[in-house]
Amino acid sequence: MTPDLTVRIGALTIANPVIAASGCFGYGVEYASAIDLSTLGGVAVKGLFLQERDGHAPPRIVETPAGMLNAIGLQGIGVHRFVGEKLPELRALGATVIVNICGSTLDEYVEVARVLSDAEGVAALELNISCPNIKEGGIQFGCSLGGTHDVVSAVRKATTLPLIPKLTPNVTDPSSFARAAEEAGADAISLVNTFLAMAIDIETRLPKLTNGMGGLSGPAIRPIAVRMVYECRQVVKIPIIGMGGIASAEDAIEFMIAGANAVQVGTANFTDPFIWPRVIDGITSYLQRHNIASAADLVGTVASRKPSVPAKAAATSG
Amino acid sequence: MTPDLTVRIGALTIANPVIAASGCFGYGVEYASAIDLSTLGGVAVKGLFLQERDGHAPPRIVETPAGMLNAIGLQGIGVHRFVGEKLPELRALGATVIVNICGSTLDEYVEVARVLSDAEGVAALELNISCPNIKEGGIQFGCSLGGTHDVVSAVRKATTLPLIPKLTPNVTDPSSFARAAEEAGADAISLVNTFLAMAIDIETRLPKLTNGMGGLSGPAIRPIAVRMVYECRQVVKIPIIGMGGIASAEDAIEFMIAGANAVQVGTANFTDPFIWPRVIDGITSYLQRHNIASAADLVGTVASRKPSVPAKAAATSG
Amino acid sequence: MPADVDARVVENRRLSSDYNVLVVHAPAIAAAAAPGQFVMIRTAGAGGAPLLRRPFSIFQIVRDAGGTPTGLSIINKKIGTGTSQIYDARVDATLPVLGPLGRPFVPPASGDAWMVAGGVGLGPFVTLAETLQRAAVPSKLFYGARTAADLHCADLFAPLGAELHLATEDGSTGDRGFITGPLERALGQARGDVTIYTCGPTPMMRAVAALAARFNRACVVSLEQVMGCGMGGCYSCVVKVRQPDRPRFVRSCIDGPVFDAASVVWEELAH
Amino acid sequence: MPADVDARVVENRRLSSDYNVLVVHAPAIAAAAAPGQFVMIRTAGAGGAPLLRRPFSIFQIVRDAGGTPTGLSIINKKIGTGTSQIYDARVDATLPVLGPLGRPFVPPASGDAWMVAGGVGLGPFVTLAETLQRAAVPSKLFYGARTAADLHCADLFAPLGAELHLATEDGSTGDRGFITGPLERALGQARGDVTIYTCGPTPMMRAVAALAARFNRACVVSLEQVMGCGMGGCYSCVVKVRQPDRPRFVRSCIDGPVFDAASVVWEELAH
Ligand SMILES: Cc1cc2nc3c(=O)[nH]c(=O)nc-3n(C[C@H](O)[C@H](O)[C@H](O)COP(=O)(O)OP(=O)(O)OC[C@H]3O[C@@H](n4cnc5c(N)ncnc54)[C@H](O)[C@@H]3O)c2cc1C
Ligand SMILES: Cc1cc2nc3c(=O)[nH]c(=O)nc-3n(C[C@H](O)[C@H](O)[C@H](O)COP(=O)(O)OP(=O)(O)OC[C@H]3O[C@@H](n4cnc5c(N)ncnc54)[C@H](O)[C@@H]3O)c2cc1C
Ligand SMILES: Cc1cc2nc3c(=O)[nH]c(=O)nc-3n(C[C@H](O)[C@H](O)[C@H](O)COP(=O)(O)O)c2cc1C
Ligand SMILES: Cc1cc2nc3c(=O)[nH]c(=O)nc-3n(C[C@H](O)[C@H](O)[C@H](O)COP(=O)(O)O)c2cc1C
Ligand code: FES
Ligand code: FES
Repeated sequence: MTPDLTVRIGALTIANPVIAASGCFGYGVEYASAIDLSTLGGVAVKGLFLQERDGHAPPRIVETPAGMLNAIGLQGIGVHRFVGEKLPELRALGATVIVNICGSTLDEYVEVARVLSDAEGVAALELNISCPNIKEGGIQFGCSLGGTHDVVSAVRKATTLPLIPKLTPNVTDPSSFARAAEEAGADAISLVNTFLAMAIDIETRLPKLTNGMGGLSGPAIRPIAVRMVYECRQVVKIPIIGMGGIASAEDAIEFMIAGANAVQVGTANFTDPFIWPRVIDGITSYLQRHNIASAADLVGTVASRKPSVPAKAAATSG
Repeated sequence: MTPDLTVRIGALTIANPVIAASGCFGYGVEYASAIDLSTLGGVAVKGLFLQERDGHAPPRIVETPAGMLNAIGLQGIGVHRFVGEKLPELRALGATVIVNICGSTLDEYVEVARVLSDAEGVAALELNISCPNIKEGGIQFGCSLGGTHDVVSAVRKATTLPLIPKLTPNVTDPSSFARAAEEAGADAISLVNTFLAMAIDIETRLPKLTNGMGGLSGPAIRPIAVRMVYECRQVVKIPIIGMGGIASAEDAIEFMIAGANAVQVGTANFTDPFIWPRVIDGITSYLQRHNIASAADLVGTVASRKPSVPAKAAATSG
Repeated sequence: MPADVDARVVENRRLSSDYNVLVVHAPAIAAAAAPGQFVMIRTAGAGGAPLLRRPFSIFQIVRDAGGTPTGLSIINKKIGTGTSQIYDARVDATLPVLGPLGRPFVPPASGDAWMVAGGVGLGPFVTLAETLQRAAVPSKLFYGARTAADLHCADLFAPLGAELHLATEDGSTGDRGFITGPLERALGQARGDVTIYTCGPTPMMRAVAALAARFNRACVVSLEQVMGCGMGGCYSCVVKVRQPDRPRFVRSCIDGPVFDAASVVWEELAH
Repeated sequence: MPADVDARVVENRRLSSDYNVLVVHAPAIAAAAAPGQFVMIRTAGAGGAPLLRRPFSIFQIVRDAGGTPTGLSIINKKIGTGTSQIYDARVDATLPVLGPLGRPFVPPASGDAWMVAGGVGLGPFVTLAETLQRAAVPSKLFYGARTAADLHCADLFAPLGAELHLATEDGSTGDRGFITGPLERALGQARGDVTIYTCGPTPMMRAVAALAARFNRACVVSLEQVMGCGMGGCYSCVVKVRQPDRPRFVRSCIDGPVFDAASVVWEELAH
């Protein structure tokens, strides 16, 4: 018996739980010569503003133990060129297109969402609420509960597309942001984006990235991301798309057991652009081996070991 | 010329900036047969409550990419037995003893601090404000600015020993906690404690740690910890003791350039218990090579590359 | 006083598809080692993954022609990342080896010493057998495995004066079944003082401890818990043992790995 | 269409204490490669650290007796972790090799082709020289290094019909000084069409580009930026190039590594 891998996200049903993470897969079309994009659960394209953006001066990445920092600065062609130049090709390739949308202001988010809602071939919007240059006095939407609620509500009103706010891990309690997003009408949430981090060249004493700081991704962050997905699963009912250091079917399954309905693979695609069938088929065989009828039946099934002490408090206590 | 490695923390002057991290060095005496404890900048002993504590059922650790999770549960002999059984030996060994103190209540913190202030041979108190089972309705002192201020103030009144609150990284803005600690009378701050995290065995679907969650330490977290030290350096004047994944002199120097006056080495001591002279001597030769007269002259000297965009916002934006 | 030695791999003797004996050059550790002690090895070499070292019993002390200790061997069973790296270790590679660590076995004050090993639990017994021979303590080795092919290195013990009792689950050598079979028979017939030393899978050690208790014999176990540091630094390796007032978690790296079997709270062992 | 091959190391030829040529078995990549393309190699083998692959020019295509491509070589210079792993790679080890990647060199439509290489920048030129020879394009190689001992593999080019011009900073072989010396002289004397192809340290390429501009010759550069993915996924490898309306960051892995030198905004290169 072949297990049912489909995942529902609002009105959308995706073929399997494995999605390419935004910013780690270009606009998708770059990988069409290597991978059949229609075999992925979805393709989350590079974050898009209304206008073209240049991004930061290189160096934009640096490796760290079991991870990497990036400060790309959301270089992008802008939503209009995306719709005109990339979307038709993605449609032709049969990709389930999830567009990661950004804004410097609430109005920009809404406008980007509108443009994409009017286009053909967008399956869902992933709301990147950790973007630079936000109105609100520099405080990101994604780091304030009120800001999160406002931007999700505003975009919700502007689109009927499935709406997936993407949460930052750089907050005390990501699950409260998950709840805020759910209350504001999100169809699902995705997490985690990268961890704010820094690396310094000790010879020059300059930050290794031109931008100073960057976001940490890759296997290093996986256990923190799994914890956050688990915490969010305790408080929201909507689907969760989990990510952070997933590099194998086993890692994806761990996120699903923690509470993710679907997963995204980012950094691992850099190392291994042919990872996709291995993750998808690995989930299938795991489900078969464990006699689990559908991917959905795995979600959030972490067994409990007597948690005698509040986990959060205890864990950081050494 | 031999550079000056001394570091001042309140009224205390330590011989060099390299301290053994709490919970990673037992009570110090365990390492006396391998290392001359008097050569370290200090020895932060395992966290102590007023009473003996059993800690969590094993398994208590699990490895993750470039890191490890621990949920020891602060097993300890209690402050009285520490003073009676361990402190005299540590004094005889010439160790600069920093006691990591814990409490389930504000009163317990104060009481533990009193007992240690009355004892001979304690150089400083490190206030572990990420402990389990806190009064205040389960919210940790360390995750609330008011709680941090209250516990630091209360302990401040109870002791003249140098007081070093140890901050958790599991908050949106560690630098605001640094400021709260400084305002409440801290002589220095130390950070980071471990990152709350989780690992699940996909075959049993049980958390790999009996406690469910645990704290992530080791090289994986280093770039996040460096960022947090850098952020704290921008807002406090008191010394900062930086840690998180330090495994070489180069790593220690990176933290100092980011803003740490001293550093602690935790997980790397597990892998390499003879690491101490390598880190200390490595700092000395770096300072010599760069013609820097004292360790203090290195602190917070990160050069700036045009930060065109607010770093925090930009970094997590991909 | 433990030493950390960048030890050169001198020999890697494959015993089967998952067992090997790895010999490393480490005079400082070899000279200081007592029976039943262990080493912590960075299995990937310095700087590699996994991060943490892995504990291994000191299997044999290697000596030069003049009898001076020059190195040691470990007997390794591949069960995961680190033990696979040990299985694959190349001659002339350098592995950081830290030791000797832990409380050693103490030969019995009087009477005979019986060693009971399961699988890779044979690890600490060559050094014990040597010590017993030197102290003229009569000894037996009870050694069990799944099948004859898994009974590695049993031939090392006859020259050390230990009487061999073998068992295999499939009966291919020695008794059919668990090693507790022959042990129980021998205990039933034993007249004088006997101290039992055991190392192997937890269910085996627990059964051995129960037999010892039933026959009223002293029993010493060598426990194998996951260890973060091996030196008492991390409190990861704890085992609950009965103490005069109440049971407590103690660190098996420095208060063990050798324990009085009667003191161990078996139900609370992690492995 | 790039392939990801678990490529067996066939040969590791050390040229010096920091240079080597590594030959791997990778028929799928070898068959598809065009001159100047590169591969991304997981230098530690699958699963090891560092995490990210490292880019290397395809140095030579290896063919069997019948002429069928079976593998490729890279010329490597040890400068950090990954290149040290390549220097130390063992024969028969398996390295994940992804490729061929990037825009290839295109032979000139008319006139001569002059290659200008500095150090390990020789990487893309053997395949280009072969193509030029097949297309009957007259070619020269200008090749510079610090000292004679660092001028590796220059002997590969004469059989490919390329005229050799060497320079060393210490004058131990060829001209004393930078390779731009002989290049400038040659440009001064050149009559017909010339297209310059250059790869090497950025200051050298920049100087070559400036000379080409001064003498009004086409110049193509192969840039070596840090690359996260090599396939256009990450936007880490960007180079600022002049475009009709304004300069923009473009991905050097898919829009390069080969660029028209005149379009590159040299001041904004990261390396
Ligand atoms: C004092 C002492 C002496 C030892 N002597 C020897 C010896 O001489 N020869 C030998 O081969 N092994 C010995 N061991 C056991 C050996 O240390 C472990 O097999 C090894 O650490 C496993 O590492 P790994 O990376 O291969 O497994 P991992 O990849 O870390 O783990 C693989 C699986 O095995 C489990 N596991 C890990 N360690 C243990 C353990 N100690 N007991 C039960 N399950 C475990 C893990 O939970 C996981 O499920 C000894 C252990 C101790 C504490
Ligand atoms: C298209 C392309 C083709 C290449 N072809 C070859 C080749 O044929 N042979 C060869 O030896 N190398 C080649 N390189 C360069 C090679 O990829 C780098 O030397 C390698 O990635 C360095 O990895 P590392 O782990 O050794 O260094 P790291 O340990 O990552 O870094 C060591 C130091 O070198 C710096 N560094 C890293 N990469 C570069 C770079 N590309 N330019 C300048 N400084 C850098 C780092 O910032 C750091 O300071 C090529 C690069 C590209 C983009
Ligand atoms: C096993 C273990 C036990 C710890 N116990 C304590 C503790 O008792 N008190 C405390 O403040 N920090 C404790 N910590 C945190 C460390 O002191 C340190 O803050 C953290 O591990 C980060 O540094 P590292 O990456 O160098 O280990 C513990 C860490 C580990 C790994
Ligand atoms: C180079 C790079 C660029 C990224 N760009 C974006 C982006 O544009 N939008 C976004 O929401 N996330 C972006 N991310 C974050 C990833 O989508 C993902 O959330 C994060 O990397 C964690 O997953 P991973 O560990 O699998 O990479 C980027 C990550 C990387 C490494
Ligand atoms: S292994 Fe660290 S205390 Fe025993
Ligand atoms: S290396 Fe990733 S886009 Fe070029």
